[in-house]
Amino acid sequence: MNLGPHAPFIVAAYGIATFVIGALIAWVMLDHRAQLRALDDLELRGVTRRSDRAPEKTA
Amino acid sequence: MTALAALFVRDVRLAIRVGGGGGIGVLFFLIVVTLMPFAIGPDLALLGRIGPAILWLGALLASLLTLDRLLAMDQEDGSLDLMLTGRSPLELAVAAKALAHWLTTGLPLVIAAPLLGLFLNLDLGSSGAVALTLLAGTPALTFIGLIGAALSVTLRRGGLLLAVLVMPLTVPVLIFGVAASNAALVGPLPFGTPFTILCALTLISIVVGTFAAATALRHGME
Amino acid sequence: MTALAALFVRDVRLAIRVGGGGGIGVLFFLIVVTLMPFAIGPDLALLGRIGPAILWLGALLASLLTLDRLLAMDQEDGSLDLMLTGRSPLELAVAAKALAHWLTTGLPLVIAAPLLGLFLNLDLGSSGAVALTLLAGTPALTFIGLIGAALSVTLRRGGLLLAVLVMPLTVPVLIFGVAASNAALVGPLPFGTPFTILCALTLISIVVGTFAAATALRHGME
Amino acid sequence: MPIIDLANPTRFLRFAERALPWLAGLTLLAFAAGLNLTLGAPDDYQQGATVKIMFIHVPSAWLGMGIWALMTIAALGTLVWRHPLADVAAKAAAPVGAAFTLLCLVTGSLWGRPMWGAYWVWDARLTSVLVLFLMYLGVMALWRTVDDPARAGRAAAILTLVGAINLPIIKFSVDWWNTLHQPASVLRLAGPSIHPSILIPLLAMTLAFVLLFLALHLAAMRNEILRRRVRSLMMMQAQTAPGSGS
Amino acid sequence: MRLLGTQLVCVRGGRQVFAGLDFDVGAGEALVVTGRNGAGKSSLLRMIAGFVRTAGGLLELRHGDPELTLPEQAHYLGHQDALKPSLSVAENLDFWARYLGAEAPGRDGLEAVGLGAVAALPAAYLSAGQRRRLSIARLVAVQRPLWLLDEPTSALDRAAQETLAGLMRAHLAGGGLIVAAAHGPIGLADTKELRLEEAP
Amino acid sequence: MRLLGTQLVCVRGGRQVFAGLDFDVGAGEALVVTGRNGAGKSSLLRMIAGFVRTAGGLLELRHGDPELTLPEQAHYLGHQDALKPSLSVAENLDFWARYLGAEAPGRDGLEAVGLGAVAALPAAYLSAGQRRRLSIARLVAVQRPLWLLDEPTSALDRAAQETLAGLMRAHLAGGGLIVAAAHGPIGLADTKELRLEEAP
Ligand code: HEM
Ligand SMILES: Nc1ncnc2c1ncn2[C@@H]1O[C@H](COP(=O)(O)OP(=O)(O)OP(=O)(O)O)[C@@H](O)[C@H]1O
Ligand SMILES: Nc1ncnc2c1ncn2[C@@H]1O[C@H](COP(=O)(O)OP(=O)(O)OP(=O)(O)O)[C@@H](O)[C@H]1O
Ligand SMILES: [Mg+2]
Ligand SMILES: [Mg+2]
Repeated sequence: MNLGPHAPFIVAAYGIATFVIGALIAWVMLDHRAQLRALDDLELRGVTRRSDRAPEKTA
Repeated sequence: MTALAALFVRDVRLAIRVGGGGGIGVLFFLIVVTLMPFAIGPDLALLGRIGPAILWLGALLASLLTLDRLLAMDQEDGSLDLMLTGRSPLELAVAAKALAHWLTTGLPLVIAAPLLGLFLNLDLGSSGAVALTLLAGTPALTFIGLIGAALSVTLRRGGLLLAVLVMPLTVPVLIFGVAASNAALVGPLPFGTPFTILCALTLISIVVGTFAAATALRHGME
Repeated sequence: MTALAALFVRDVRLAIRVGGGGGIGVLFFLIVVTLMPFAIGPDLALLGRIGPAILWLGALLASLLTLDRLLAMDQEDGSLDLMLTGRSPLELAVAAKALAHWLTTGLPLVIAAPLLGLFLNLDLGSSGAVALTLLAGTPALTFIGLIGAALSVTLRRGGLLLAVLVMPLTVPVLIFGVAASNAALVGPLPFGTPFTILCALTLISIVVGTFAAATALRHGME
Repeated sequence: MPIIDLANPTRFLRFAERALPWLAGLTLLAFAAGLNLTLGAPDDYQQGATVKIMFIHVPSAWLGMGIWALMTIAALGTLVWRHPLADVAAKAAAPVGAAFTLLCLVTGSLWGRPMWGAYWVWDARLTSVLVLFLMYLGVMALWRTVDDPARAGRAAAILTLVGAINLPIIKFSVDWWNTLHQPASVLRLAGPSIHPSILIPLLAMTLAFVLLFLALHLAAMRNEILRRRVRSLMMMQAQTAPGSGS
Repeated sequence: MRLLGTQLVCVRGGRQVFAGLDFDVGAGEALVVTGRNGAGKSSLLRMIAGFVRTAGGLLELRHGDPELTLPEQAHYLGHQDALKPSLSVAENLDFWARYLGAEAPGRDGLEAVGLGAVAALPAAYLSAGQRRRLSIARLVAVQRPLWLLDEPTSALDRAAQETLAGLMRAHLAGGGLIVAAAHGPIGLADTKELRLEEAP
Repeated sequence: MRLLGTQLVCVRGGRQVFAGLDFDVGAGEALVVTGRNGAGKSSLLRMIAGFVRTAGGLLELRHGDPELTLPEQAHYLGHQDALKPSLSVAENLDFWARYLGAEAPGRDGLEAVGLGAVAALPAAYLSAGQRRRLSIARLVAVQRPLWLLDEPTSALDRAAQETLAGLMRAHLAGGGLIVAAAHGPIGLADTKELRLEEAP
């Protein structure tokens, strides 16, 4: 495919877009993993999840 | 109404005793004006052209950076608590404080503008026009900054962060303030159009700023 | 030495938590630069020419207006009292605080300067030169401001008024900072001359500022 | 109190877990279709192949503005209706919005170099988008520096509402400024003159971008809910730990 | 007049401070709130004053002025004195009296707390106890039915503590209400006590 | 070790607060300064700590560390807590410990005053008594022979007052000196008293 004289700009635009979108996806996934790990940590230390302690939230 | 008058008088008094009044603002602008020829070179025509812009930028920065103490100090010493037990609407109380702030930092600048215009090689008419735009526009800066001040109270954060949060909001004021000044100085546009918009912006800012600040304070008390 | 290091770390931490961190400093100057074309109009050549002056003015305002809180806050909450019972010389303690302040308000500007240069249509070499002048000159602003901060602490009433008197001392720094930047950008003067003077001014300011501030604090305690 | 009452969010979490894989799949399909159409699009007679940049530039621009509008609605949800998920939605949307606005800026710059001969011009549209980007950063900084989400949420909501005034300004400042300085190069392609051969790939890419945003936003909201759960558990632990009294 | 709290819940900084709290103060009655440090005494007072939002439960002032909210009928005396160091003692009191609704603030308040002699000094010159006395003068300068006092005796010397007790007795005799947080006696004879227990 | 004051004169804000004051505290002794509000108790403590200049008379610490000045050997606990709201409890204590000369600050201080559980909270979240406890933790974190305590029991609950008394006893037993300003008992058995009388 011929992108003409300005090919570097087009390629850079698509490249950067890919990178930014990739970074967003990576951020979301890594963050998810970190939060799950923190929750597991707390559970190991005996702090129970709110949803497992039903009576409290009726107030 | 006497309650609000008392608040206004107290704040003006505090500003004069503690801050030395508008002195710091005026001095800052003197320095800016002295400095500009060094930055640009002794091109008087150019100096006159960008003079209003520089004055406006300086006014903007000075307002925003001093404003975050306006409410924060009242919070730190417990005055804000007591103000909430007062019988005047919080909106009006907050507006009275903003007015006092403008009187002690914005107004001195307006008064000094004709003098500074002299340094910038402006004739008297043009100087008056620039002063007029500042008179019409600086209240908007104060009231926009008020939003930042209220947020900084509720967040217990101050400094540059709050300036950063509200600065984008001041862009339109700056544009029309400078546009009106330039219209008066060099034309070719009529002075009236941007000046009317500037006044409208100020009115909007006063209303929006007052309500947003009061809302922020109400939601942020502890 | 650990005592001073602890003080330095505490102040940096406070600045980051309260002011939103060094990133906020960069953001602040980014906004200042963004506002400029709104004020002056998008004339790239003109922007490039007065860009350094605007950056310098912004740095001056941000330094001076945030500095007076530097010591005042420590006094209001009693920290300054306790600092006097510490075993490090007050001069060094005060210098550590100033350094922390510069690191959180001055340095971000230096780091952002090349990026801001891009917006102002400067080439990389000139941007680097401007950043260099800021690196050399902003410490002087901080340390001169330190004198004002110390005075405003010791003289509760009208303290800021005296801080205003300190401001004219910053004029030479500004003049040579802007001159060096312009020399690098447009010539015709050599860059070295004003830059050397700027460095000398900074060294003098650091020494004089530190001692003056410590003396003011010692004499003003109550 | 959003942090205390996470009853609804629990249900939301379950929904998110179920919906995310579908949404991701759909997004992938849409991108495949959109990119395929893009490859087939003809070059513009004036701009040549650089017109291909438009297929990411314009959807990013629209999303950048649209996400702030979404945050504005969420802000109303926080302040007026006190919906527990409103500030979660607002907080999760901000980084995504900032990223798309950045993409708009960068691709615009890359397009501007061959078209205008400069990466950056102080044109109204460019500057106002930069201001939007700065406001995104401001809101993110606000969220990041305040540790109590309820407090930060209300403050960010007020800022978002006030900042929404900026959206119409972004739109209309073009007109104010055009009269002063800017050559009309931006507007040359705009309007109904767009040929369907370019319009259809553009719409396809826009659909793909919107789906991508929905997926990212849902995932980020899920993360935020989990983060708050971690925080409130840590708080509870500090409170019930032995020796908290004297 | 009657101040009623039912099943109050207080959450601060995301942490629950107390829950299910009930109390009831009638005209001429004083309620003393006690409990260990961090039990939530100040939080309760700030909640009544309207600074801290209730996270549950109900708070009402019966038979009060229907035109005014609860905070607008209360005096709050907290740890912070709301004094401006650069204003004089008289100016400070004057401002608060006017702002809180006094018609013509006089100097009686200052004399009552023994600060008549220092009226012209800047508030920055006051000692800790003098600052506290100045705050107390506010209670006298403006009439309000409900007094919320957070450790009111702290920093006061014996004489000032007795003055305060006298003021409180007069306020109660006039049908006023007092809610006070304290770690020791506050100088009143018969008071109700509300003990905040360990958080759950 | 011995702290001696001879014919001290104190002038603040141009007004003479006290004059001709003599006192003398030996190792293991506690001096309680009393007097009405504004008598000059805090001024005396601040004078010993080096914040207020003597307008006459002599102040010396005999047999102390000759390399250090008097303020550098003293702990000052005033009305202000010197806490930064945005730093955590542990960070606040850590900083002061390091700055005042501790080699390796531990968390013992926090445990000693019952703040172990809130170590990670920002200091802004503390109640008045908890703030005070945190200030007291400083006294333990760094060893200094002379303690200057300005109304140390204010805002503390019973338990914390006893903790503080215990700390003071231990300090005295180790040969330390205490000068405290107070309006009531501070929980120590035999103390010297210095009564500041009405200013002339
Ligand atoms: C950093 C530089 C740029 C920025 C920030 C920017 C920003 C924007 C924004 C915000 C929109 C959406 C406007 C709307 O929906 O009303 C837009 C649309 C558009 N931009 Fe840009 N732009 C930039 C550079 C460019 C360049 C260099 C070109 C081409 C020469 C270009 C061509 C277009 C076109 C064709 C549209 C679609 C307009 C329409 O059909 O509504 N942009 N841009
Ligand atoms: N910073 C100051 N500047 C000027 N004068 C002051 C200052 N601080 C206190 N004074 C004055 O010095 C006198 C003594 O004050 P000091 O604080 O020592 O009293 P105190 O005995 O501690 O009283 P209290 O029991 O109220 O704490 C008072 O008359 C006060 O007005
Ligand atoms: N501004 C605040 N933000 C978050 N939490 C707070 C805040 N103020 C107090 N708290 C927390 O709320 C709880 C109760 O505090 P409160 O000040 O009501 O206690 P108190 O009973 O008055 O204690 P004291 O006897 O020490 O005055 C404490 O655990 C404290 O950490
Ligand atoms: Mg309390
Ligand atoms: Mg005292």
